Amino acid sequence: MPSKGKIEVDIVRCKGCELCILACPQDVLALSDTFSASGYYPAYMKNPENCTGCALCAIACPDVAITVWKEERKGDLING
Amino acid sequence: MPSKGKIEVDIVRCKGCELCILACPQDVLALSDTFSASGYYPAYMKNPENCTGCALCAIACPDVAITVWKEERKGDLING
Amino acid sequence: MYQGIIIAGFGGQGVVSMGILLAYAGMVDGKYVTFFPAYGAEMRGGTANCSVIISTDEIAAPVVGQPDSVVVMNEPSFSKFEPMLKPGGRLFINSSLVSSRSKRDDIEVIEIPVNKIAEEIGTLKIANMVMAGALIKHTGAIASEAVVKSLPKVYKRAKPEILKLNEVAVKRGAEY
Amino acid sequence: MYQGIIIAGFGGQGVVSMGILLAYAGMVDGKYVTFFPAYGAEMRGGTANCSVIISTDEIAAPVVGQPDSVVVMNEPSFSKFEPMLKPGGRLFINSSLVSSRSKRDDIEVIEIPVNKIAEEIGTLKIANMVMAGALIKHTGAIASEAVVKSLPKVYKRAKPEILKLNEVAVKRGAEY
Amino acid sequence: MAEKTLMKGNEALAEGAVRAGCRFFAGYPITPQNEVPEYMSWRLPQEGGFFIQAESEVAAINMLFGAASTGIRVMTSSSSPGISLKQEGISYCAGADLPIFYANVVRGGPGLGNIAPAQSDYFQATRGGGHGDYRVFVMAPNSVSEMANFPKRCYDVAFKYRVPSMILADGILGQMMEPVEFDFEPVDPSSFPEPDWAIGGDASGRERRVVKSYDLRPGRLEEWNKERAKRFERIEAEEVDWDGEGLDDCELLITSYGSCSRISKSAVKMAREDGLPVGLLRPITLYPFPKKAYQDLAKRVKNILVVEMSLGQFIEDVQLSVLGKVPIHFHGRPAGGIPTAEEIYDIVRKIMGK
Amino acid sequence: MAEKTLMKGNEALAEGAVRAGCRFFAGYPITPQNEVPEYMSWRLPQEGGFFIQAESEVAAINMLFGAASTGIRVMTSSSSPGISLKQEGISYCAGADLPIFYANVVRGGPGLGNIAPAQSDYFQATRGGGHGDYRVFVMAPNSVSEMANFPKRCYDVAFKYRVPSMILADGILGQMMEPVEFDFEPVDPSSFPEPDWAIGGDASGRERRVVKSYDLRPGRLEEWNKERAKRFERIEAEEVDWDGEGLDDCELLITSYGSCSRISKSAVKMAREDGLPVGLLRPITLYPFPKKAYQDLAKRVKNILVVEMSLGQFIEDVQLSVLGKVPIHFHGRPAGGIPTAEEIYDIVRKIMGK
Amino acid sequence: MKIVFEKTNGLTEVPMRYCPGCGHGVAHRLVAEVMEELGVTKRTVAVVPVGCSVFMDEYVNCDGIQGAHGRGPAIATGIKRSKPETVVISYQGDGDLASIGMAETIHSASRSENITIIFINNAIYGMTGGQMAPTTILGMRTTTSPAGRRAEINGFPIPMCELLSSLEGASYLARAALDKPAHIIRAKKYIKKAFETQIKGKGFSMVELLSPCPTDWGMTPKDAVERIRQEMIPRYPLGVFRDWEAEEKAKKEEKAAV
Amino acid sequence: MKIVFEKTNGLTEVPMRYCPGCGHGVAHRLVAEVMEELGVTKRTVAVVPVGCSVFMDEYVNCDGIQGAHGRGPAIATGIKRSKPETVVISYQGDGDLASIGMAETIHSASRSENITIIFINNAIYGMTGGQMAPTTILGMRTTTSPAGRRAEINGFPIPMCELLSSLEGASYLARAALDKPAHIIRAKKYIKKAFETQIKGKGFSMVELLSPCPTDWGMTPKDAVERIRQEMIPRYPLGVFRDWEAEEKAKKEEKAAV
Ligand SMILES: Cc1ncc(C[n+]2csc(CCOP(=O)(O)OP(=O)(O)O)c2C)c(N)n1
Ligand SMILES: Cc1ncc(C[n+]2csc(CCOP(=O)(O)OP(=O)(O)O)c2C)c(N)n1
Ligand code: SF4
Ligand code: SF4
Ligand code: SF4
Ligand code: SF4
Repeated sequence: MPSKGKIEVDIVRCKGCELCILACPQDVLALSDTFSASGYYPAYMKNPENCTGCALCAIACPDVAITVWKEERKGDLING
Repeated sequence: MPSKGKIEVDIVRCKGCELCILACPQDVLALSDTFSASGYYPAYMKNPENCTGCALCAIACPDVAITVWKEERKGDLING
Repeated sequence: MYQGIIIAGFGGQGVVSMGILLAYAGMVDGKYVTFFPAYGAEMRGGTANCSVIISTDEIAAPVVGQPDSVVVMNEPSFSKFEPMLKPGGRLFINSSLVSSRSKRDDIEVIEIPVNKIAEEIGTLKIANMVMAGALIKHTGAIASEAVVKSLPKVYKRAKPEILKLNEVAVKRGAEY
Repeated sequence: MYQGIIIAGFGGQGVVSMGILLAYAGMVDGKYVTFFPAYGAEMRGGTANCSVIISTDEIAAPVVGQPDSVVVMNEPSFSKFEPMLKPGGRLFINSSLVSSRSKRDDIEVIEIPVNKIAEEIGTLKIANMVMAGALIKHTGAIASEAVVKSLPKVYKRAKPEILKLNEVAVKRGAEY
Repeated sequence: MAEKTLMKGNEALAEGAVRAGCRFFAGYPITPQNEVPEYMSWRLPQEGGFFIQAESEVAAINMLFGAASTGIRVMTSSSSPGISLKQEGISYCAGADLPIFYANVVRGGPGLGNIAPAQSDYFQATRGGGHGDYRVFVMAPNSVSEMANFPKRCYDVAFKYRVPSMILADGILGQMMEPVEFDFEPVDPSSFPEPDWAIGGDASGRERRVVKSYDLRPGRLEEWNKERAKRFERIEAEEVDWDGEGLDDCELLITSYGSCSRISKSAVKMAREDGLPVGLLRPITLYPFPKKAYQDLAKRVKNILVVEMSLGQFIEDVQLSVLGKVPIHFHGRPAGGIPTAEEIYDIVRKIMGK
Repeated sequence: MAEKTLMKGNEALAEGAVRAGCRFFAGYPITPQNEVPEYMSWRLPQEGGFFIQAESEVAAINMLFGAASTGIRVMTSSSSPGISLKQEGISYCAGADLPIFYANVVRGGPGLGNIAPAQSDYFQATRGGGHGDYRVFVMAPNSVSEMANFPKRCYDVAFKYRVPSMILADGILGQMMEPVEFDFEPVDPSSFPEPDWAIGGDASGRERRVVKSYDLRPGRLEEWNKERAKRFERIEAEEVDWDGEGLDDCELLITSYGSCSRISKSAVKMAREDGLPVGLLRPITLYPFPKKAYQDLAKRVKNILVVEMSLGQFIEDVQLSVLGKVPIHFHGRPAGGIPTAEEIYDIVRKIMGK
Repeated sequence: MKIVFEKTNGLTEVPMRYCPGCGHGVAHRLVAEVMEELGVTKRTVAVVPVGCSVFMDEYVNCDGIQGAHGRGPAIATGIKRSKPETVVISYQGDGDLASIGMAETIHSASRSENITIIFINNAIYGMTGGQMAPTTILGMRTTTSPAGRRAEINGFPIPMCELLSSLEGASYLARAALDKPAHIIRAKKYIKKAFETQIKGKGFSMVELLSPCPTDWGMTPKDAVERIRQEMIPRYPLGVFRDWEAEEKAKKEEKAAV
Repeated sequence: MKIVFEKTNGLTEVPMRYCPGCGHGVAHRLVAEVMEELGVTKRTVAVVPVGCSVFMDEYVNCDGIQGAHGRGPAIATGIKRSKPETVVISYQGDGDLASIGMAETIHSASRSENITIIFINNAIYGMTGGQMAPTTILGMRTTTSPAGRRAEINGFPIPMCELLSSLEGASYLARAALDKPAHIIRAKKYIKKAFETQIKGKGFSMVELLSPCPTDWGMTPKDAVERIRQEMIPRYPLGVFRDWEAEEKAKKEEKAAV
C-alpha cells in the first residue's frame, strides 16, 4: 500500500516550469490557471489524494518551492 | 667494409658542446684546444681516418656546424 | 511633439517587437525616433521592457526617465512602471492579464483586453499589435498608415496572411 | 673619487661574483657603491658582464657608459668593451685567455695571466679573485682590507680553506 | 546612398565595419556588445570573411594580431573588462605597427560593475592602455549613424599610419536603435593592394618578411619608438575631428563626447530657449584630442562645463588644452549613472548665476 | 635597525614586502623582475607564508584577489606586458575594495619591446589602468633602500583605504645592487586584527560575508563609486609624498621620478657647481601626485624641465599641476634609452642660455 | 505527517532570479544541502562566477566571493592556500570554466588544488544571451553559430571530465545530469563525495552537471530536460571519471597481490 | 666525395645565439629541413614565441611573426583563417604552450585548427633564467622550486600529448626526444608528418620535443642529454599519440568488416 503524503507549493518561489508535474509519478500536480504576484501560474495539487510523499517533485523543482510531508514510516528518503 | 667519409666543422657556428663527439660511433671527433673568435673550443677531426660519413655527428649538432661528405654509394642517408 | 514610451511585459509577449515596430513606423512617418531595450541580466526571470521615443526634434538620450506613456502587458510590469509615469501621462493596461488598478488620479488609464481580442482575431501572438494600435490611436504620435506600411519591413520573414492578421490587430486596437 | 668599472667574461668565470665582491668591499670601505649586471637575453650564448661603481659621492645611475676601468676575462669581451674605455682609463686583460692587444695609446693596459696564477694557487675558480686583487691595487678605489673582510660576507657558504684561497688570490693579484 | 534603415548601434557598428572592408572578426561575448559578434557570425561569411568566437578576449586580440599581419582589415569588440584583458595584445599590435580596429562598448566599472552605459574607460582608451609609449586612434560616435560610419575612418587612419584604431562607445549607443544612413559605398577589400609588410600567402616573388614588436639591440627600440612618435604627431596634426553648436557667441561652453554629448545638446537647447549664450564642443576624435579648438574658445568663453559619465577622466584632456585660462566646472556620473538634460541645465544656470 | 646589507633591488622589494607582513605571493616569471618570485619561493615559507608560481599573470592577479579577500597581506609583481594582462584583475580588486600590493618593474615597450629599464607605463599606473573609475596608490622608489622600505607604506595605505597599491620601478632599480637599510622593524601579521570584511575561516561568530565588485541594482553602483571617490580624495589629501633639492632658490626646476631622478640629481649638482640655480622636485607618490608642491614652485621658478624615460607621460601630471604658469620643457628617452646627467645638463644650460 | 523535504538552511530565503526551469536552482540546492549535511556551511566560501549564477552569493548561506570571468579556480586557490581550513567551492558555467577559464581549470586540477568545482554544463552562454559555448553540441544553433555548430569552423565540443582525467592531480571527477530526479539524486551523491574529497585533503574535485537552459535553448523546460536526455547525455556520458578512493584501493590490492 | 649533410636552405646563414648544446638549434634545423623537403618554405609562416627561441625569425628562411607569450595558437589561427594557403607553424616552449598559453593550446586543438605546433619541452623556463615549468619533473630544482618540485605545492608535471589526446580535434600528436641521433631522426619524421597533416587539410597537429637546456639545468650538454634519457623519457614516453591516418584506416577496416 502506497504511503500517504502531501505537498505545499510556495507560490512566491514557483515559476510554473512544470518540471514537478513531469517528475510526479502519481499525476498529482498541475498548473493553476490564476497567476501569482510575479506573474507565473504556479503548480498545485490537482489530485491530492494520490500523493505518496515521495518528494520526487521537490527534487525536480529548480526553485525549491515545494515542501513535502509524509506519513511517518521508517527508511524513507529524506532530501534526496 | 665501412664507407669513407669526412666532415668539416664551421668554427663560426660551433660552440664546443661536444654532442657530436658523443654521437660519433667511430671516435673521430674531439675538441680543439685553441678557442675560436667567439671564445669556444670547436670540434675537429682527431681521427679523420675513422670517419665513415654516417652524419650522426651532424644530426646531433645543435648549431648546424657540420658538413659531411661521403664516398658515393647508393641508398645512404641524406639529411637524417 | 515628444512621446517617451515604456513597454513592459513577459519575455514572450512581443514587447520588443512592438517597440521596434513603433520606432520604425515613427521613422517612416518622418519623425526622429529611438528604441532602447532593457538588456542583459535585467532580462533574466522572463520579464522584458523597452523604451521608444518619437519626436519632431532631435532626441538626446534614448533612455526614458519619466515616460509619457506606459504599456503594461503583465502584472509585474504594472507595479514596476506605473509609478514612473509622468503626471498627465497615459497608462495602457493589458486587462486580460493585469488585475491591479491604478490609484493615481493624475493619469489617463486605457484598459484593453488584448489577449482576448488577439485570440478572437486568431492568435495570441498578435496581442502586442492590438496594444500598438491602441497606443497609436491615443497618443497620435504616428500616423496609422505608417504602422501598416512598416509591418512588412519589421516582420521581414512573415507570411502575407500573418501580416494581414497583424494589420487587423492594429486596427482593432485602434478602436479602443 | 669615482670609479666606473665594467667586468666581462664567460658565464662561468665568476664575473658577477667579482663585481659583487667589489661593491660589497666598497660599502665596507664607506663608499657609495652600485652593482648592475647584464641580464636577460643578453646572457644567452654564455657571456656575462656587470658594472660596478665605487664613489665618494652619491651615485646617479648604476649604468656605466664610459668606464674608468674595464676587465676582460675572455676574447669576445675584449672586442666589445675595449673601445668603450674612457681615455686615460685602465684595461685589465686576462692574458691567459685573451690574445688580442689594444691599439689605443690613450689608456693604461694591465695584463695578468689570472688563469695561470689561479691554477698555481690551486684552483681555476679563483681566477676572478686574482683579477680583483689587481684591480684594487691599480685603481686604489677600495682599501684591500675591506676586500678581505668582505670575502666571508659575499661567499657566505664557502668553507674557511676556500676563503683562505680567495684571500691568497686577491693578494697575488695585487702584486701585478 | 541607400534609404534609411532602423538599426541597433551594435549592428550598425558591425555592418559599418563589413562595408568598410572588414573580413575577419574574433570576439567573445560580453554585454552590452553581444550583437556585434552575433551579427558578424552570419554577416561575414556572406562576404567571404571569417568570424570566430575566440576562447577569450586574450585569444581574440591575438587572433587579430595574426590576421592583421596578413594585411587584411580585421576587427574585435568587447566591453570594459574584456578590453582590459586585451591591453597586452593591443600593445603588441601597436608595437608591431599592425593596423587593427576594435570597439569598446563601455559599461559601469570597476570590476564586474554593471552593464549600464558608462564613459569610465576614457583614460585607458586615450593613453594607449597597455604598456609602452603608444596611442590608439580613438573615435567617439554619438549616434547609431556614426556607429555605422566611423569604422571606415578608423580603418583608413589605421592603415595610413599603421596604428591601432578604436571606437569608444557605451551601452546606450550599442543597444539603441535609430535610423541609419551610410555615408560611403561598401568597399571591396580585394581591390586593395597588398601592403608591403604583409606576411603569409605565397612569398615566392619577394623577400621574406617578419612582423614583430621587439628589438633587443641596444638603442634600436628607442629609434623605432621615436619614428612611431612621429607618426602620432602627424595624426595629431591631420586627423583631429570635432563639432559644436552655438560656439560663435557662447559664454559658457559645455563639453562632452559620445552619448553624453546628445544630452548636453538638449541642455544647450534649453539654455538657448531661455536666451542664455551656451554652446557645446564635442570631440569626435578623442585621440587626437581637439586641443586647438579648446584653446581658441578659451580665449573667449567665461566658463567651461565638462559633462561625462565618469568621475573625471575626459576632463583632464580639457584641462590640458585650456591650461587654466578659463574656470572648468565638472559634472560626472560614474558607473552607469546617466545625466539628464535638466540636471545639466540646472548646473549651467548655477554657473551663470541665473 | 640592522646593519647595511648589499641587496639587489628586486630582492630588497621582496624582503621589504615580507617584513611588512606579506604572506602570500603569486607571480609569473618575466625579466627584469624574476628575482622577486625567486626570492619569495624560499623566503615566504620561512615565515609560514605561501608562494605560488601561477600559470599566468592573469591567474596570479586572481589568486591575489582570492587571497586578499581573506584579509591577509598579499603581493604580486611583474613587468610591463604582464602588468597589462593583470589590468582586469586589478580593476576587480579596486571594485571589490581589496587592499593588494603589486610591483611593475617596467621595461621597454610597446609589445615585447626589450628588457631595458623604462618609464613608459606611467599612464597605466597612475590612471587606474583597467576599466572603470579607480586609482591605485603608486610609489616610485629611486634606490634599493626605497625598494625595501616602500612596500610597508603601500600596505599601510592599501589597508587604510581599501585600495590597490603599487610600486612603479624599472630594470635599473630591479637589477642593481646597493647598500640597504630598513627603516622599520619586521611586522608580525598574526598580531593584526582580522578585517571585518574578510571571508573564509570559521564564520560561526559572525554574519556571512560577500566580497564582490558588482551591483546590478539601478543607481547602487554609482553610490558605491562615489563613496570610493571620497576615499581617493582623502588619499590625495593625506598621502602625498615628494622630496627635492635646491628648491629654495632655483630658477630652473628639473623634475623626474624613480631612477631617472637620480640622474637628474647629478645634473643639478653639475649646475650648482657651475653656480646655476637649478633644483629638483621628485615625486615619491605618483598617485596621489604632489600637485601642490608644483603649484607652489610655479609661482617662483622660471622654467621647468621634465625628464622621463618615456615619450611623455609623467609630463601630463606636471602640466596639470602647473597649468601653464611656467614654461615646461621636455626631455624623454623611450624604450630603454637612459638619459645621462651630461645630456640633461646640456639641456639645462640651453634653457638658461648659459 | 512529517516533513520529508523542505528548503535547506544552506539556502537563504531569497527567491532565485533564474528563468523558469533553469538548472542553476537545482544545482544551488544540492550544494547547499551538502554543505548543511556535512556541517560545513559556516566554513565554506563559494566562489561565484560571471554568468547567470553571478547571483549565487545571494542564495547560498555561506561566505561568498564574486570575481573575474573564468578565474574561479585561481581565486579559490588564493583563498584555500591562505586559509586552508576553509572549504572552497568554485561554481562555474561552461563558458566560464571551459572557454576563458580553461587554463585556470587545467592548472588547478594539475596542482591538485584542494578545492571543489561545481561545473554547470548547459552547452551555452546563458547570461550573455545564448552564444556558443565550448560544450555546445554539434549542430546546435546558437546566436553565434546561427547555422548550427560545425566542427570545421567552431571546433568540437569539449568533454571536460574526459580532458581532465589524464591529469594526475585530478582526484575526483564525475558527471551527472539535472534532467530528472534519479539523476539529480545521483548528482547530489557526487557533490557530497567531492566535498568529502576536499575535507579529507585529497585534492582537486570537480562535478560536472548537465543542466537545462530553457531560455537560451528556446525551449520549454520540459523540452529542455528532454534535450539533455536525447542529445547531451550521449555526447557527455554520466558517471565517475576519477576517484582517488577507488584508485587508492586498487593500488593497495595490487600491492597485496604481489 | 659527395656531400651527404649540409645546412639546409630552410635556415638562414645567421649563426644561432643559443647556449652550447641547446635543443632549440636541432629543432630549428628539423623544421627548416622539412619545409625545404616539402617545398613549402616560401609559403610558410613561423609563429615565434616569447622564450629563448624568440630569435627564431632570424634563423628560419620563411616569413615570421613574433607575438605575445603563450598566444601562438591564436596568432596562428588568425593567419591561417585569413590566408588558408599559408602553412602555419607555431613554435613554442613549455612555459609558453603549457602554462600561460594552455587555453589557446587546448582550444586550437579542439577546433582542429589546421596548424602545426612544434612544442619544445625542456622542462624549464629558459629565457627568464630557469624557473619551474608545468613540465618540470618532480624533484627537479629550479629557481622557483629551490627545494625541488613537490606535487603538493607545485602540482604535477603536465603531459601535453596525453592531455590533448582526449580531444576529437587533435589530428596528429607525437612526442620525440632530441637527445641522440636516432631520436632526432624520429623527431624529423614526426615533424614531416605534422606538416603533411596540415598541407592535406587534416587539422591540428603537434609534435612535442624533449629538449635539453644545459644552462638552466646547470649541466654540461652531455649530462643534459643524459637527463633526457634518465628522467624525462620515463615521465614523457615517446611515440605517436594521435594519428588521423591510422584512425581513418581503422575506421575503414571496421566498416569493411561489418
Ligand atoms: C572578461 C569577461 N568576458 C566576458 C564577460 C561576459 N560574460 C558574462 S557571463 C558570460 C558567460 C556565461 O556563460 P556560462 O559561463 O556558460 O554561464 P551561464 O550564464 O550559462 O550559466 C560572459 C561571457 C565578462 N563578464 N567578463
Ligand atoms: C606576458 C608575459 N609574461 C612573461 C614573459 C616573460 N617570459 C619570457 S620567455 C618566458 C618563458 C620561457 O620559457 P619557455 O616558454 O619554456 O621557453 P624556453 O625559453 O625554455 O625555450 C617568459 C615567462 C613575457 N615576455 N610575457
Ligand atoms: S511527493 Fe511524490 S507523489 Fe506527491 S506530488 Fe510530489 S512527486 Fe507526486
Ligand atoms: S518545479 Fe517548482 S517552480 Fe517548477 S512548477 Fe513545480 S513547483 Fe513550480
Ligand atoms: S660522419 Fe659519422 S663517423 Fe664521421 S665524424 Fe660524423 S659521426 Fe663520426
Ligand atoms: S637557456 Fe636553455 S633553452 Fe635557452 S638557449 Fe640556453 S640552453 Fe637553450
